[in-house]
Amino acid sequence: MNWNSCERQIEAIIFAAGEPIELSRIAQALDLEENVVRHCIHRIRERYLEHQSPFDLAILDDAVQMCTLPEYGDVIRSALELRRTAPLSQAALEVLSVIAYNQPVTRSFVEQVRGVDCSSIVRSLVEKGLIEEAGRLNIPGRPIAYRTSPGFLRSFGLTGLEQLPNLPDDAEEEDPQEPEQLEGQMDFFEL
Amino acid sequence: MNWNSCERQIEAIIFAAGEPIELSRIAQALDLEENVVRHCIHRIRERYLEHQSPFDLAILDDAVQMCTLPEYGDVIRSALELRRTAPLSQAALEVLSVIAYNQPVTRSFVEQVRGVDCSSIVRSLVEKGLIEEAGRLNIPGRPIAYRTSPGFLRSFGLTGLEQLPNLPDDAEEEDPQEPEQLEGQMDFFEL
Amino acid sequence: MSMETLNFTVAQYEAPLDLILHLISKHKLDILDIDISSLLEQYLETIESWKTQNLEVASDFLEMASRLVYIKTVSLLPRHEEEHEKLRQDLTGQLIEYSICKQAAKTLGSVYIGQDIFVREPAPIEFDPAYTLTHPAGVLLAALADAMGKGARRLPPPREAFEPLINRPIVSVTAKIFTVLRALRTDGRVKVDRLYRMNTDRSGMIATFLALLELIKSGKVALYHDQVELTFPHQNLEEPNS
Repeated sequence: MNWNSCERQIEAIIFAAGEPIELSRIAQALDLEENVVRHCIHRIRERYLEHQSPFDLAILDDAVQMCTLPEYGDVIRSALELRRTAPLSQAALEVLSVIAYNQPVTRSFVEQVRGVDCSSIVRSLVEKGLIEEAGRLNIPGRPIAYRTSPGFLRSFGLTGLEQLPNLPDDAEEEDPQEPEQLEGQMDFFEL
Repeated sequence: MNWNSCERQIEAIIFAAGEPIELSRIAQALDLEENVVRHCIHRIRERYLEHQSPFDLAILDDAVQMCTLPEYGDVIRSALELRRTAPLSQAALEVLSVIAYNQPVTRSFVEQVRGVDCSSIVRSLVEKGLIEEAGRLNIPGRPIAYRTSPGFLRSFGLTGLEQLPNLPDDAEEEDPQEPEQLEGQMDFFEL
Repeated sequence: MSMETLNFTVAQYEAPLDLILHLISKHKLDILDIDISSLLEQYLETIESWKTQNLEVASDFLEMASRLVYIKTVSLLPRHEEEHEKLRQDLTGQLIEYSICKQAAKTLGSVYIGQDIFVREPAPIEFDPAYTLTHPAGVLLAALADAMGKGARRLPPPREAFEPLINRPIVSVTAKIFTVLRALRTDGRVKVDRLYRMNTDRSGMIATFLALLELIKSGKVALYHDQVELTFPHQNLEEPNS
């Protein structure tokens, strides 16, 4: 294996690791001496510098991590922040509304209503500060219950949950064909 | 800002984003035309190729993501002590292709084509990040529609859906014996 | 035979359609003009052989067997050529569609590189992930309606929604028979239209229709005046008032 090919492989490993990775692990995977790995990393850093690459390899103790140079911090932050402010997807809105109108509810309640896995959506709504954990329900498995947060009220211009738009249930009571939905809900709580 | 400096900043943003990032957001953050961003990405990729870099920028529709080249898969796996993931099963590939070629489609459309229940496969494809929810179809029941995700494009080495391999039915369309399939599909959407 | 080989045998076929495609190519049947009798024979033989090997036969495969039996039965009935042809064409269409799906899966599978490409996690940049956009609260209600499938309330609901209820008689046909007879006793003759209009929902209409069929078949009532009016049979002889 020549120097170049070693360097490429080391670069690929450090990139994919994301987190700092021990030089010993890289050495083992490539069947190289740790010193050789260290030397390759040195060469890669020189090349980055020479090519004015925005990347660098940061050596921390016996581990190495790929990162961007500090001067790119601002431009990265502004691009990624823009990315974070994407509007809620239809799926996220649905999960949010099921939680808002039924809180506190478990994730599996939401999944039962929507008929699909909602774990990643629930996670991202928690991250966005739109919902929060509300303890655990006292039913088998003690699942986490979720409720909307103050951030939710802010985003939808409400001062309290009582301001949520009314469900059109008055109109529905006259229609004897519609009780299915409510039954399904009760079944769930009676589980 | 000169070309070089643009390229470095774009590289830094794409690297830090990790996930696919829309070209429009990069353009907005750098106050550039989207076309300029596209051109820079093209130049970066050429440079990677020329320098035999282990990296590539995967174009996924209107987004871009930094990734390693497939030939580094084995060495990365061994350094990160990752098991080789099981290849997609025949069933998963079938579901994926029905979705890829007909998107957005509901689960029941997929089940109609395959003649068997596909709920667990659909769920696992969502978990693997190969498909995602695409809102609801405007047909009775308002079922959830699915589409392929940017991860799908990346995993199959495509830059957009227009690159999907041609299906044999393109050739058969001249055959008057074949309208069943189209009829079946329309029936479904007209339900 | 070891367990592994056994499992392999069944896993060979993703679905009943897959097995049929296999049988069609193995026995050189014409997919555009399927000989249902021989296909059924091959199909049942395969299932039997699985059973003798103590393999679990998934219900999907049994369902397909009964479908094939049904198509064959229809073919034996006199004056059912059209229906038979339709059933056969449906099957052909489905098979062609599925074989295209299989081919697409194979093509896609051959270019799959997902397991060899690595990306990295987003850089852990410290910024407030809190959601900052604002929306009118009304979108929540619309989203809730979608989540609960209520957006479609005026349209027929999806079949799954009613699965728990499907075995519950919604409107009894017997009750409708009484309703029809009562209306006839009161008025002597009744427009069929009016009987339908007495219902507000589909299941009521269907029950009324079934009740009418039942009554007409047993000769208790008769259709009259171009089949738009219903009377008791003896009234057939009388002239209408007009």
